[in-house]
Amino acid sequence: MSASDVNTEHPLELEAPRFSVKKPAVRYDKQGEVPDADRVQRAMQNFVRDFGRSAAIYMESCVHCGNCAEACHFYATTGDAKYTPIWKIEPFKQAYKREYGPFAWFYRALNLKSAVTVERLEEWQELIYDSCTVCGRCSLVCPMGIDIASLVSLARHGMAKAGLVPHELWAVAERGAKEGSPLGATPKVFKDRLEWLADDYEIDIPLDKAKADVLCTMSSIEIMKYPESIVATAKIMKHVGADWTFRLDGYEATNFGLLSGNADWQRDMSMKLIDAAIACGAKTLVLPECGHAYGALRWMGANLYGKPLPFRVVHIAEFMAEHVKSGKLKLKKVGKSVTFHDPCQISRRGGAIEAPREVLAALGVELREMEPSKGLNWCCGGGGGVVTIHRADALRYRVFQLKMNQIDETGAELPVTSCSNCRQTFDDGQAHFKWDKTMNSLLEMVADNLEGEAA
Amino acid sequence: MDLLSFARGPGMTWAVTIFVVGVLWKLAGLILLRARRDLSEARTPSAWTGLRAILTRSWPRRAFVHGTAFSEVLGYSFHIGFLFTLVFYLPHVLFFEDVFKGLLGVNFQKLFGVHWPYFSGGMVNFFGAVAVAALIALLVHRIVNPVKRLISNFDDYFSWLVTIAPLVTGMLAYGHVGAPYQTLIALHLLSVELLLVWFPFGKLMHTFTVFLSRGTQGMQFERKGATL
Amino acid sequence: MKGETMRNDDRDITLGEYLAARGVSRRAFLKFACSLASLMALPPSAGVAMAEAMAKSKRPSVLWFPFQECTGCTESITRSHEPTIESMIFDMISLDYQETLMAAAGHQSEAAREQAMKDNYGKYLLLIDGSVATGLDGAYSCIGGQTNLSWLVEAAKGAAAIIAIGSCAAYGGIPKANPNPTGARAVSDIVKDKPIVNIPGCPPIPAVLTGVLAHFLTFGSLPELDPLGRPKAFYGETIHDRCYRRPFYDQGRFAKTFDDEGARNGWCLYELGCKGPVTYNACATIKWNAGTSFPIQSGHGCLGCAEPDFWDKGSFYRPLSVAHWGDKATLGGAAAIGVALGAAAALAARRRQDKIAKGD
Amino acid sequence: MSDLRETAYATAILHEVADLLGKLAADGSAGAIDLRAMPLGPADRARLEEVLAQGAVKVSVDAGGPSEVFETVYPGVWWTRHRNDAGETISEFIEVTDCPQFLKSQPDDIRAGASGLRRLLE
Repeated sequence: MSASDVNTEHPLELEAPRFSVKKPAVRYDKQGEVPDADRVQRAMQNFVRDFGRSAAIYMESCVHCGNCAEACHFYATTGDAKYTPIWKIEPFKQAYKREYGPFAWFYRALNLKSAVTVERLEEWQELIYDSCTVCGRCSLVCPMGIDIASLVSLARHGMAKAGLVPHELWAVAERGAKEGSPLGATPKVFKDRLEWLADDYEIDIPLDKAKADVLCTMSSIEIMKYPESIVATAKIMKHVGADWTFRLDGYEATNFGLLSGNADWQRDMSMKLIDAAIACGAKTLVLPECGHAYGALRWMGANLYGKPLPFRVVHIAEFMAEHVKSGKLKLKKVGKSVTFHDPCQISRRGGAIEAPREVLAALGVELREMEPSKGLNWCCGGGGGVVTIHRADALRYRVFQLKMNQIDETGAELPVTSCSNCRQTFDDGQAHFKWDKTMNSLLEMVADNLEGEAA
Repeated sequence: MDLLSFARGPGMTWAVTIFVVGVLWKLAGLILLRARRDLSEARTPSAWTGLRAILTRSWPRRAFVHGTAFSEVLGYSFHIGFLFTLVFYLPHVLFFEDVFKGLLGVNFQKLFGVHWPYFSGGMVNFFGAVAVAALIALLVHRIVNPVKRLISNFDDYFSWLVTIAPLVTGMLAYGHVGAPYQTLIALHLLSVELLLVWFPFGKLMHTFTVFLSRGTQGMQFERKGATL
Repeated sequence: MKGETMRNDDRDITLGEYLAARGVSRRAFLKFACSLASLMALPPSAGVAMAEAMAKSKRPSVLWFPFQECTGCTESITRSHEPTIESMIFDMISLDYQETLMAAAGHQSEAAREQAMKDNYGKYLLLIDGSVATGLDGAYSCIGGQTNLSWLVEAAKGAAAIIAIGSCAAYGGIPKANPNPTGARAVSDIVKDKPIVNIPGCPPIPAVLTGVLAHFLTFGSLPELDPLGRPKAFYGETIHDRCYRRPFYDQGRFAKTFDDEGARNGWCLYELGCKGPVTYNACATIKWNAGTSFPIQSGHGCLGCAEPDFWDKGSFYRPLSVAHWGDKATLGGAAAIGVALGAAAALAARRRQDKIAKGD
Repeated sequence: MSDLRETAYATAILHEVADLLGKLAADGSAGAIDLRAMPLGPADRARLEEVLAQGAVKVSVDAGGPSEVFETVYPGVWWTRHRNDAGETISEFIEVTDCPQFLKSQPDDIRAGASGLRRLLE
């Protein structure tokens, strides 16, 4: 594997329980050799570049009430004021006022907001990346209606262009951009896997069909760590009788361009999927169990493409729910109690809140909701790329305890989710705390309980 | 020209002018920024229903009540106290009616058939006291609470000052305490003018932008069917 | 008038002896003193002590100069409907010069003035009504070929104290109103080195002058003054604070027009432009015409005549709180400028974004 | 103006009179209220006159204009009204005392009277 590493200074550890970088833990990470002044300028300019009316309105509206801290799992578990969501973009608020707002020249002329320094940005790297999963819970508590999470994403644009991204995140993002998959799931690896899985599970997995109604995609984590998900997808597609395919020119739904803040890489990754779907004339593109992939393509895809997409984009849970409704997806009853962990980007910020619950209802489980649940559910703590950042582990484990308590309190036998990134975070947390619960994939649970097939 | 004449005359004219220029400058400067149309396929047929957030975000969701109750109660106390003091005190009403007539060319009373309602001086004083007490408590909270202390800047403290100043000077003038009445009323007017002049440049602009930001989030989230 | 009061020997006897010789009983004087104490907001018991002290004092020489004035102040004091008090005022002092009242005229009167100033140098009280014209070196207002200004400067040198009667003498008054063609000034603008008591009002309440004189006689000093040089006993509180309609203000009951139900009920006149809240004077308690009434009691708001520049403070009928916020055109212009600046800022921001996008 | 409403002043004054009368009864100390120092409206005045109606004693004095002094229905509470020659009120007090100072003969007047009488007899 290491032979294919793009970044030789920080080689990826692909065999570890979590994909990460072998040489982690430099306090402030920097990429490239760039003078500090240039770094700052790049950060500010690229932060501002993608600004628009709504971001500016958000920037202007904060009254510093501090309520957002209460919604943030990083603050809730540590009580450390620096994790107050709006504080995480403080240098960029300053930059906005100075560089972009309606009174920008006024601020510059009187030097009312001092220019941001590279030291300040380095200091904020932890706040913008390590301690924000972009889960968007803070956006809902804000009495001014500021979508703080969207501002963090914009801040990441600036940080990425300035080369101020945590190593691991940078490394996987760079790898994704250069190889087509952040975690080494290159087309060749993917093809090998499909062949191997088709043999092992004696199932037909169509690849590179010229025409198909449905184009399925996968996340790197699934391909590399949870290949059963690929099998599950194939089983379900077959069960509902879909005309479907995988394509080597567009299978990787993971978008570390988005997570790291590199807007160019984000676009490249998304365009591969869009082009592939168009190439095979797909009517529906099915996104895998992956949170940020949903946000990246379902809600940002068309905007990167520049016009409405000529196909539908649905999450696999939505796809399953549709077929439960149409009667094509017939499931066996599972007589267990289940609690559903809402992946932030799919439920809270994605709007696909009821689909997984409809599928669970079809499985006949007893659904015990967490408190709070659905759009207000607590994040697992691994989203937004945080799970890849080694130095953030201690913090992430603290946050994860919140999640464990929440699930334990439901008394449900099985935790279920529909995001492989959440699942990976849970697996890692389970191992760390020697917790007695294992996160399950909704997709795999459905595939295991298809009517008329042996489990 | 004495202090009161300045405060009632050119002082007020300039303050109102700066206020109007500043507020519109900022609002136009925000609204005319680039706004890309969202091309993704909407989940909700009409995102306009998201504008309900302008109203619904006025109180916290149940999940957030516990952590925010203190700020919410004080915030409401201040806002209600301030609003009632501002809008339902007869001397203020007379000013607003004059502005109304000056801008629309018609008497408020003639147009609506009723006089702009107002409270007795004692009631207004009570609301003013509520607002002042809430502001003081909020300031203490801002200084004592680590989160608020960290995220606060000059704007927060200065805006606090220019907000409490008219309340305090107004109540001193009402009670005729501490200085000749003309001085008190002049200070009251000057403090109002300071408030008006500072208004567009600081967080006080949230008076207007709260509708824009809540509405923006409301519509953006609503079209996705996201939790609002 | 009182040729005999100008005899110097009268000044050598006490006021008590002088009054007794004129057939005024001590009981009558006590009544006068109690009434004065009441006016000066002293406790009722002070009247007895005042009567005692005043009876023992000597009558001071007083010179009364009229400058740019309308004689309204003189009218107010001499036509006061309190003949007893009025006569008392003139009994208490030796009025050695008052053009309107004195029998002498022309050179005689000027000689009397010069004589009095010489005889009582350093001790006489100087009363001024009217403002001092300073334009063209004071040539706008002259008496006997001499400017008021020169009279004032000259007479002030030998005065023990100066009493400026009426808003004109106290603040410049109506002659000083915009555009002030004569360069009118207050007495206190010209004289800086003598104690000056201002008794503003257009006209002032006559009893205030009596009160100040009585204080001077009783205590040998001027009464306590506020920062504008007004006796605190009379100008310590606003018309509003002492107004019998004040409770209606607190209750929010207002007359909206001069003939509505509120006006008939005697409710507060704030909405009709009453300047009571910013006017310090004793009208609401002493009242006018021997305590009959005062403007508010008669149904009209206070004009604020006892305050500086009352003539230039806008309409008498504009409510006090209605500050001058501007007008439609000004605000329209301001709005247009605001939008234009905002648009320019937004355009600049868009250009900036385009440049950054191209640069990358 | 006849229908002017009563304010709180009349009641306040009556309470003060009651307090002063209590003190007079207790230790003989006198007190007074200056009615012209109060911003009384016509309705307030009517209320005062109604409660503090004339009692047993009524005195007319002619000294520098007429004055009327009467004891109210509450012994020890005197109402003194001084007028000028034209009959207009120049001051007005409610005095709480056994006898108002003004009614007593003044020492100076007594001396002047004594010498005047003596001169007449000589």
